[in-house]
Amino acid sequence: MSDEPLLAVDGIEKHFGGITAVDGVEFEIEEGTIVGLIGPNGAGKTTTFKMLGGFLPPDAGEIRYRGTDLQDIMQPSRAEKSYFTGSAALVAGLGGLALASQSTPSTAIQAGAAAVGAGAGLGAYRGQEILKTRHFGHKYSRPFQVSRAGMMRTFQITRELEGLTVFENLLLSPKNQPGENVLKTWMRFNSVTETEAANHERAEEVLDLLDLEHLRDEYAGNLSGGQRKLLELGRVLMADPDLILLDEPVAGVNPTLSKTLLARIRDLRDQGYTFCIVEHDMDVIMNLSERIIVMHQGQKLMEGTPEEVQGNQRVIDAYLGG
Amino acid sequence: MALELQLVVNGIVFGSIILLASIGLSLLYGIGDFANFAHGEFLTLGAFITFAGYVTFGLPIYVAGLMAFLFVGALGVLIDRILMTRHRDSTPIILLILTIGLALFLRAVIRLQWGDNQRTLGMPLERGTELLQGSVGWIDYGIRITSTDIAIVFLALVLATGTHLFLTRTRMGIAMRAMSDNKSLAKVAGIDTDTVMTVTWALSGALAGTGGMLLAMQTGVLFPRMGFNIVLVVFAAVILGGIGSPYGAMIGAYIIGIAQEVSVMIPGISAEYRYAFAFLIMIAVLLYKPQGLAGGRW
Amino acid sequence: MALLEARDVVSGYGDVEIIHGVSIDVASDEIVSIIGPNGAGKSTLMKTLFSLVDCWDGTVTFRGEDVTHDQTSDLSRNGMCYVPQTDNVFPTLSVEENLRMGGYILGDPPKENYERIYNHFPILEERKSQQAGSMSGGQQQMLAIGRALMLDPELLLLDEPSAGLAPDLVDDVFEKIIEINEDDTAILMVEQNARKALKFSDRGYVLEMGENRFEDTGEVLLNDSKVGELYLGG
Amino acid sequence: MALSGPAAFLVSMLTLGGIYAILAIGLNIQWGQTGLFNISVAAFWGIGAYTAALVSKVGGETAFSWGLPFLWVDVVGFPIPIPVAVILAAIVSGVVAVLIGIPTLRLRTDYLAIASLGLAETIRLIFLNEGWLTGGGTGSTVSNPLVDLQYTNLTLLVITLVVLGIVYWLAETGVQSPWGRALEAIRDDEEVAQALGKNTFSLKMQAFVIGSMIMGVAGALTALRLNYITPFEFIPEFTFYVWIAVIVGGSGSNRGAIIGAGFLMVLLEGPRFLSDFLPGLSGSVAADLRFLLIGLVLMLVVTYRPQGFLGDKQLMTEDNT
Repeated sequence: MSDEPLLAVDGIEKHFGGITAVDGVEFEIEEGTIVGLIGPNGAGKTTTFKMLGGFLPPDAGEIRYRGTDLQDIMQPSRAEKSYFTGSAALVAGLGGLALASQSTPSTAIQAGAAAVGAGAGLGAYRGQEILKTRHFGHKYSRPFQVSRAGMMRTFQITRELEGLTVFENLLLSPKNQPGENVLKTWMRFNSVTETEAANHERAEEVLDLLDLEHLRDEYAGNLSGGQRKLLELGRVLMADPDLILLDEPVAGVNPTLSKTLLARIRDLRDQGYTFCIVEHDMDVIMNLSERIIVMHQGQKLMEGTPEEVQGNQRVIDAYLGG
Repeated sequence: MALELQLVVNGIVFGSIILLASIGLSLLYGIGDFANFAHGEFLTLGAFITFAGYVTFGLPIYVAGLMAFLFVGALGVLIDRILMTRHRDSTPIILLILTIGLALFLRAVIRLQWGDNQRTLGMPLERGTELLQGSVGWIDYGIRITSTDIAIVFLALVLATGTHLFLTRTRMGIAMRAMSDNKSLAKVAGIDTDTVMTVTWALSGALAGTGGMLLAMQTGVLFPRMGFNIVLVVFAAVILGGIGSPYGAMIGAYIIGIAQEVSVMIPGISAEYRYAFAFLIMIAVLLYKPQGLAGGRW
Repeated sequence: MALLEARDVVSGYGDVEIIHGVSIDVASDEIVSIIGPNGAGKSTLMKTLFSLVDCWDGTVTFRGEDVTHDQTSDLSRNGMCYVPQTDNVFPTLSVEENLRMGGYILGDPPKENYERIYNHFPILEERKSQQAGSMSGGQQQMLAIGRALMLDPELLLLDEPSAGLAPDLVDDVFEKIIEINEDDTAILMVEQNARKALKFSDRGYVLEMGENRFEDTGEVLLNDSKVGELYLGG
Repeated sequence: MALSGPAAFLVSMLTLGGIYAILAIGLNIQWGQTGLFNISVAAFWGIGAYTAALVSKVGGETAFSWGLPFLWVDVVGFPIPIPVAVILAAIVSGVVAVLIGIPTLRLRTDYLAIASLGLAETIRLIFLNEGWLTGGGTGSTVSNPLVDLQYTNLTLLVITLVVLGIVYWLAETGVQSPWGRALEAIRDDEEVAQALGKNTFSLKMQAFVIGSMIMGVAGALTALRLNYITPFEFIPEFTFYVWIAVIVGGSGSNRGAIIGAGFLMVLLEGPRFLSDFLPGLSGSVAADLRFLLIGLVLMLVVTYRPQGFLGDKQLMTEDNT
């Protein structure tokens, strides 16, 4: 386990119709580093990002987080599987019952039909997985499990939850909130109030850290572009992930704020967080990253330190065309 | 064998009735990007206007049908001008609620005008002509078709062809398809999207009005809920064909029409559940092939 | 006097200001390129010029008239046409129908308009009844340009005409652009492919972070090492 | 012995208003809180009512001839086991909601609307055609222990208000909790909620099931109110009564849902009073005017004040399909 990097990307590909968006990219991200992902428009950065977050299944290759394939991370839990199986069996059983009750109202036949129906339901559930794989082209699309496993992403165009206040946005992200089980809330479990109090405290800290206290109760929909970027980072910090995927963290943020933001990211790196950043502002990416991966036309063009990348003729050509 | 064939023929007749409604609904769905829940009421209105023309004023049935075509088409324009123009940028949810409100409103107006009781069109009864009678070995087969059935299928196909020609030959028709393809590019190209929308409402309404006339001709009875009763089947046809694709809707209408009639053959399912059967097909399509048969193509 | 004059244009989306006062001139016989690194605001500038994005401040004049807040359809009618970067053809319409929609404002466009475009792009005539969505990327790009040419504009705005095209097709597209320019249509284009664009342009503007950075003839910019540095940071 | 005159009318209206308020709170959890466009309210309402009617039957008359125990025995002049019937109505509605939710909750908003309308119609057909279970078109009697009481209507009103109080408390507590926050996140942007590690399908299912159970409870109360239920009490059109209450009150607000239910009662009863003043107006015309008003109000509200009295403007104006 120890020699496995935090994130390993191995020959992933993605095709949309006839267009190849990502074509056999591979790289690794070590724990506690900041890695930049750059490339001219249409290089496939965003598509790669989506695949890392579990939002888009790769057509080929695999992504391993702490040695486990993302597709396995996203597998439904045993409880969920039995819940679906049970429901499918119940529907089929009821169907059998209804059918039988119309022809011969003999109890034995009804019970038999219900049993057959239940069996058919179980079978249908097994079949459903095969159908899913075949029709949707992927096994499981449940990216929330990737996030729970400790890898979180932000969005390029900020997607705040506009109907929630800044504070609520922050409170939303911590993992394992007992209050998200409505039964525990109704029964007034102590853990609900305790966790909520702890989260409140942490949210206040994050507000302080990002200089957003004055906007605490503002609806996120009313924030400026830069403030949204900050809030999005704050939301990720609240969840305390190990690997943070940042999509253009400083686009639209004013220079002073963006300096603080970058300083925060460096501090966090020193505390052991790992970052993978897509960013157009070259000054930012060159100053921040330890390693840079350059993509061009769906492929990895090169990988190296900022100095190596800046001096590389192929990279310059990729950017300037020709 | 005779029964199965007869059911298929009935399915084709029923498919022809929902064909026009499906095309209209699909056009509006594709071009305006919302589901028109008032479409059923357009059908009902078409039927009742046919009734007014044929029974109340004693006009020939086809003149009454033309009235339904024109009147419901004009109603479409009115709705667009009064209600929908201010909602061009509204979310699909607002449009959805709007059309639901519109549906309740229109149905109430129909009830106030024509009452809640069943009305009959009172077209002369006719005995169906036996077609294709004969036997193969020990199987007899034979189908009954009335001249009304033939008129329905013929009229539906004529109007569907007319719509096809409109969509492929005229500047307005092509603009409608262009807008369904890509609204912002249509604006960039200088297409007057506002007018295109109004024309779409008019066409959608006119087709639904005629569909209502066909429905009245086939069943002979009219009641305020008649359109609502089949609007789900129309939705099923549209979704099966692929939303926004009028050609898909044409295929969808016939498949749903036939499937629904043939579903009577399934043991244990009574004929009352025909509409529910269409609904089941729709759910299956939404889950496993949400882009429909046409797959987003025209 | 220039055909198009943009002075201190400020614009953006929502409350995010992206263009912080950019000025640009295009004379009536020129090909002008706007280049610059990702996120410089090139496409936003283009959309602002064509009134697809609100202009917050500054003025845009076209043929001496103030058109800063004109409707896009009025701009098209008066001789300024725009080709978006992506999704720039109607995929389920045939090639000919696409062109017909390009001339929608004219009512039914006369035959010469089609012929002029078929002269520039013979491939479009060969495929005039094919569905646009089933053509290759290069052909779609030509169709998109052809659609905009239906109105015989004086100024054509092109947003990244080479985007997503294979390298050998890029040259084809640029050669067509020169051909169109020789037919008395001024061209203003945004390009990611900076070297190629500058090679084919009379003049170029370099944008960075929503502001003018350099402005010169194509050749001078092509050989300026500062331009390269801009792309990859200092 | 019972109340009469205006007092009886008032009690009856308050009871009906209370039932609509319960329905509106149930819908508000689904739509206002989670963004699920459910137009099968009438279906779950009916399921609740029929469940209550079925379990109320005496031994030999029960649906399956299983001889279910007397659930509503009238011990010492007080109907003790009514809660059992109410809870059973909720459970059956909940189970049906799970089964229906599995295929439909993944659909996009407008598809969900169409699918749920189809569902409501299908369930109405089942009520109408499965005579062995529901009595078909002629309907089903409810053996209501309340009818033997001295103040039948008043007792029912008290029961309704108590249930409304409980439902309101549950909904408000839920909404204020982290659970409600997660639901709101799904309503605003499901993909973001996924990125933040929320199991959105499971949460949507919870909201759908809890909302449907509340509607089932309202159904049980309706069975008590009517004593005799037919499929025509639960036609899909009545779903829009509840929608009016939620939209006018303001999507996303439980207090709004209750206010909206009050407004709905005015809309529903207004035309009836009109017929008192205009002698020419027949009862059926008044009923038609009711639908006319409902349609008109729906259109006017979403045009001029999409957030209703107390609602959340973002919900109606942001595109989150």
